[in-house]
Amino acid sequence: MSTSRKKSAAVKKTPAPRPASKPAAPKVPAQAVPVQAIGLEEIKSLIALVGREPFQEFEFEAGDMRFRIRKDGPAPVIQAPVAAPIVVAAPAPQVHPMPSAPPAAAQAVAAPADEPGIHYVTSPIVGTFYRASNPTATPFASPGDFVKPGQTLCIIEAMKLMNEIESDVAGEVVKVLVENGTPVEYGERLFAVRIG
Amino acid sequence: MSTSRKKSAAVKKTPAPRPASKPAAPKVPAQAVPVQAIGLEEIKSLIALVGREPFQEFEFEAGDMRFRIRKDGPAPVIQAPVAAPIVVAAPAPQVHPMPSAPPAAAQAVAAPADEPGIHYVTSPIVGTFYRASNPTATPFASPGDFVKPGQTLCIIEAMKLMNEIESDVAGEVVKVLVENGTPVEYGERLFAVRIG
Amino acid sequence: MGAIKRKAPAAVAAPIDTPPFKKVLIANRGEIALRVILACKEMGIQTVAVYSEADRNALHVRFADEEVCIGPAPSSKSYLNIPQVIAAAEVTGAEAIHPGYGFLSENAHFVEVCLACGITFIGPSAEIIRKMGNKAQAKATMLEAGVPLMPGSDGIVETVEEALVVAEQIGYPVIVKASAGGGGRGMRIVNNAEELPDLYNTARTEAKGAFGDDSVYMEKYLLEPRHIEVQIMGDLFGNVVHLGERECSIQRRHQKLIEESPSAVLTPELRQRICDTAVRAAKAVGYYNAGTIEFLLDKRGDFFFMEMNTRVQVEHPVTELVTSIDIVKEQLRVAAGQKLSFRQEDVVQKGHAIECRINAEDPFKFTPSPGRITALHFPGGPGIRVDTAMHQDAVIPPHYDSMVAKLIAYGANRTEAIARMRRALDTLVIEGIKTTAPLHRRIMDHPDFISGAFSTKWMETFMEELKRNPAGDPR
Amino acid sequence: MGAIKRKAPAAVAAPIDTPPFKKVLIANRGEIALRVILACKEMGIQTVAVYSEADRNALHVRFADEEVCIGPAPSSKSYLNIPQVIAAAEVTGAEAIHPGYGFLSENAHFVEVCLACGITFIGPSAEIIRKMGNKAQAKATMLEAGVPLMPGSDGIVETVEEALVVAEQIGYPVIVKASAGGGGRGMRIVNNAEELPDLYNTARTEAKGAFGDDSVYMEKYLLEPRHIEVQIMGDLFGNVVHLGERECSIQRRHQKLIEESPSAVLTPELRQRICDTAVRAAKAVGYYNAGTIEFLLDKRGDFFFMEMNTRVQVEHPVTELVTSIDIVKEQLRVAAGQKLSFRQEDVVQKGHAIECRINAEDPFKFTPSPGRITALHFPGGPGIRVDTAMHQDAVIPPHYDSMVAKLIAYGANRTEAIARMRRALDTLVIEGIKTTAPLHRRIMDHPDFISGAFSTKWMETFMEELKRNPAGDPR
Repeated sequence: MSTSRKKSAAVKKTPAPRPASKPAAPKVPAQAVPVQAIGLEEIKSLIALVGREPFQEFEFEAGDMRFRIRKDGPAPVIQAPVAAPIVVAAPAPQVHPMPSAPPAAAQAVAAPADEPGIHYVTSPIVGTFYRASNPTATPFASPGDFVKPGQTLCIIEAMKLMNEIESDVAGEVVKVLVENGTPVEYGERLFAVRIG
Repeated sequence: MSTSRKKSAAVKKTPAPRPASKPAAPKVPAQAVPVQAIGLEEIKSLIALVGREPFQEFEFEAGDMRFRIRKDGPAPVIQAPVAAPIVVAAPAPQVHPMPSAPPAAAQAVAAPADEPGIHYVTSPIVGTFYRASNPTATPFASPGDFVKPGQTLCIIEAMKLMNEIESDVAGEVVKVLVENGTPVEYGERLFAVRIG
Repeated sequence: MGAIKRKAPAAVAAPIDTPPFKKVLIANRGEIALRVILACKEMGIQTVAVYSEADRNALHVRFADEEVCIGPAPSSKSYLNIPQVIAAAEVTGAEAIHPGYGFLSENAHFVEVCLACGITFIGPSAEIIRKMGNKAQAKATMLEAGVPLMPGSDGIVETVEEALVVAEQIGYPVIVKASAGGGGRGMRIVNNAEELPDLYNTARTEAKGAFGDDSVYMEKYLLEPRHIEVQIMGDLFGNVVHLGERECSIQRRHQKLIEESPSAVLTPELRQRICDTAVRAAKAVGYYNAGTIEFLLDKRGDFFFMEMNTRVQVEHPVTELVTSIDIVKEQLRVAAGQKLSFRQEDVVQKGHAIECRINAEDPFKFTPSPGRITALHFPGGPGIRVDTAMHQDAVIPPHYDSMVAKLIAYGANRTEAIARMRRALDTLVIEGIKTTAPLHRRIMDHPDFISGAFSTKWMETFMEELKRNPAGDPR
Repeated sequence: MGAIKRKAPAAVAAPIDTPPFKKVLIANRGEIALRVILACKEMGIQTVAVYSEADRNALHVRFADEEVCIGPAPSSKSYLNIPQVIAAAEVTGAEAIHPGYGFLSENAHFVEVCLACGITFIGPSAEIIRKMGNKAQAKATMLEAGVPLMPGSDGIVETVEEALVVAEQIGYPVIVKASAGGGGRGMRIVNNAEELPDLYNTARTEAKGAFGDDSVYMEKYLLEPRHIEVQIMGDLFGNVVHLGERECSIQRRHQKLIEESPSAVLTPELRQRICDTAVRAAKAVGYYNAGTIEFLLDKRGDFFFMEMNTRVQVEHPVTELVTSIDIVKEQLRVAAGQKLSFRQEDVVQKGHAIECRINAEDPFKFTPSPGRITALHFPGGPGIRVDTAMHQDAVIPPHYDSMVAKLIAYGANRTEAIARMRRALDTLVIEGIKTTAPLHRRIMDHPDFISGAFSTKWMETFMEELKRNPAGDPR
């Protein structure tokens, strides 16, 4: 069997943002924008900006002006700045209902918004999550601990093998996101680490 | 048979506008919209800009002006920014694309926009449209004729019966919309009459 | 609004057999209109859809070769408007009209108008429709043909002695009912001659007290009656065959909810007797085209004629699945004057089929739920047939009946058909409106349904059960 | 990202029969994953879907009871990643894994890992998979079992005399081919011994001129070969039965496009011989679970073993429709150690079924067309089965194969099945991507297809015909 390995799986970077199953419409609050200042040039620069950003939808409203951008469909296989489908919704609930989108996925989208400066260590494999090397040992990492890249954060057991999962950043562990002894899937967030 | 009648069917009012089955036809009302800051040139430049960006939809509203761009169809297999058709709609209702809407309906949307002051006399029944009482007679109504309510405009033959269709308004016949001797369906527009 | 569309044919028309008609108009809407269009397409027949303004975007309009708007949304002004339907056939040159079910399908006058206008009506003659549509006349005809009718007294029963004679004639158990009655008062079920005198008298006394009128009549009392109907197919040459029975006992206020074929309770002998009787009944009126004879079946195996439907039935697919016979195509063939394409001995019931009618209604309160379908997924895979005209973003208009789809499950046996219906219901997604799918799902899990132990009265007790256990917890 | 979901069961679980497993993991995606889930649901088995990040919103994920993300989009990192799949089974407590087709379904190593981890692999043993996966070993085994192999020379044929001997052994017509050859040069078809010497020499001369090497070998030349395969089902008790044949000759570059059952050209005797041979072949390797033996059939009725597929086949539905046997459910039963639920004499082919594979490709150029499905309507009504995992707004990822749906039409006979497939294709709506549906529609109209006069080489000539007449004008 080719399954013998010890921490062969490198801790992956945070996977691409989960594609929204229902186009979520991040609304830019109007009050944050100095209304009078918006003219054609400003609009153009916004459009260019939105094009570069990995948004699904962009909506803007100020006074009696309002605009909306929607990116959609099979992501431009080539040089698209973002691989994920992109949608931009209008004042109206322009939600194209995703007919058979799994409700589970829809819920998952509701994951906490990423705080700036927080990095999530995710699981590179499917298996059972353990915080320590054995039931009586001290956890590898707990909130408040400072960790370095390459430092073991936890163990994930799969096919009777214990895989040590290492941190890919330096920083302070803010939260352990999975209960000890529970199953995790690929890409699941394990630890929140404040970089620094 | 209960089918004997002579012009029993009253001429109905114009039926509700046919719902757009496919995202509305390209209507660029730009020139009709005089807006303070944004004029035709500005809109053109916006269109060009949006065309280059990987957007599916773009909507813009300011004051009583509003426009919307939608790119659709088989996604550009290559990275051509604008391989897809561009549709620009007016204050059109944001109709959800009716998935399996009959293509026929889509064509029908292309019907001329209702001009103010023009009334359409529609067919209250299914049958064959005749402009005159017999092949050699003068048509009941021709463009340029002034008609009164109750005046016979045409005959529709159904089940071997000749049904006289009367005008429901007073005004000038602007156009005859159906060829002599062709079938008409319920609600089909027969005559355009300028009220007055 | 557009003119009458003559669409380009979808592809090179190359019918394998000669089509029975060149062009057929379908005077209906919804799934049955689409069902007929599909049959026509398979036969290389051109189709004309008629539609009301409410159905402009309907699938039956999309998939027909031509389409004619015949009026506004109310049925009386469109689908029931005979001159408009006929005119639509005239202007499109349709040779025949298929009426589907409901609307004009059992309207003898419409059949006469078709005849007068030289249009073939796809169904039996006006005379047959009239005869079978009139309850008294239908019963008289059936009596003459030796078809068992529900036995009863000939009006009021005056004395105990007369009651004993009548009961002997119709067979026990009998029910004594107050002529002026209702609500169970003045009503007695009598199981044998011994207990008749006392119960007869009690009924009269009770009737007197309740209604001030002690006159009573008598009828055979059916023990847990089941609705069993037989599919009939006849041609213009006097051939009549049956396509086996359907069990339609799961109904609420005489509205069928679930139908299946074969019935879980008929013995081969009883099946033979019922089906033979149905053929005899149909032959007695010179029946042709598709029709259905409905019987009530007693627990003891006695069955009685209820009525005949002179059209294709909503539940015809269950018969199609177990016999592999396409009933609608056969309707088109015989209407064109062809002989039946099969003989009685060719009809073999194989496997088991169940149909659930999915209505746009609250599944437990049955209040209508029209609206827009925002998400839709119909089940597929082995043994599942879906008859529907729905599509995503379709709007269910409030003007017509509430059926949105028929889910039909076929299996090698009843157990497999039930299992498939369950998973079909579990993988059906209809969002935006409420449907009766959850009700069907619960029935499919019910021990009574699984064992086949139900009668036409079963839904009443089941609805009571639902009230006690609305969450659907395991029993 | 969410944790592994344990959804509430859709409804009160009340399986009618005892399920063969409590929980099964499906190591696949798309329509076949959904197909297996449906079978499990019918049997009351809990299901675990695994999925790559590209398939988060896929229907097989939605309809499974549990779901585990096992990796990023590339198959090598998800659906082909054995440790991830096994770990997913472990953490969810799945007792068995159904591999579908493709991916890990014929990976003997994977079967061994399952075994080592105490997980039942739903399919044959690693040993059988190895044996049949190795061409040389498979042929040797078949030869021993008396299964006809494609005859040919044992390497290079040195002289005319040797050529005459070889040709006599393998039977005319034979083909002489340049060892270094290609493109038809140095290739001669020989019909009898008389013309052999000249043609043999010409071939050598031509080979010399073209490739600088005049060595040639010989093979039996098949006249218009047809791809005929036999569905096999076996259990752990040594029972092996066949479920009749499938005709899969409509293929392009060895990719099947259309499959049907029964074949339009087999006589009952030939069918019997081929099916018996297939059973003998399967028994020779102690085969169990579902498998398919593929043959090439000559115009003269000679047939030759090509290969065995040791898994469920894409085209299994056509067999299910004509036999009313659910192959996937039977796979689950025999994997759990149950005996086959039917004997050979219970298997009866009834009616005719045709499958069209609808791919997300340009219908005439076959370039892939991934993308978002903006409008979708699958055909329903009588005789139509749709196996798909598509839904409106689904995005077809570019990482996997391009099949979006299997349309399967069933009819009382081949004529009806073709007519139904036509109207199914005419009422199929898939917008947003290109599909091969228009190609299938044209094939359904082609006189060759209608008459059954085609071989594995037919698509080549048809593609030429298409180039000449791209618009699909009536011939």
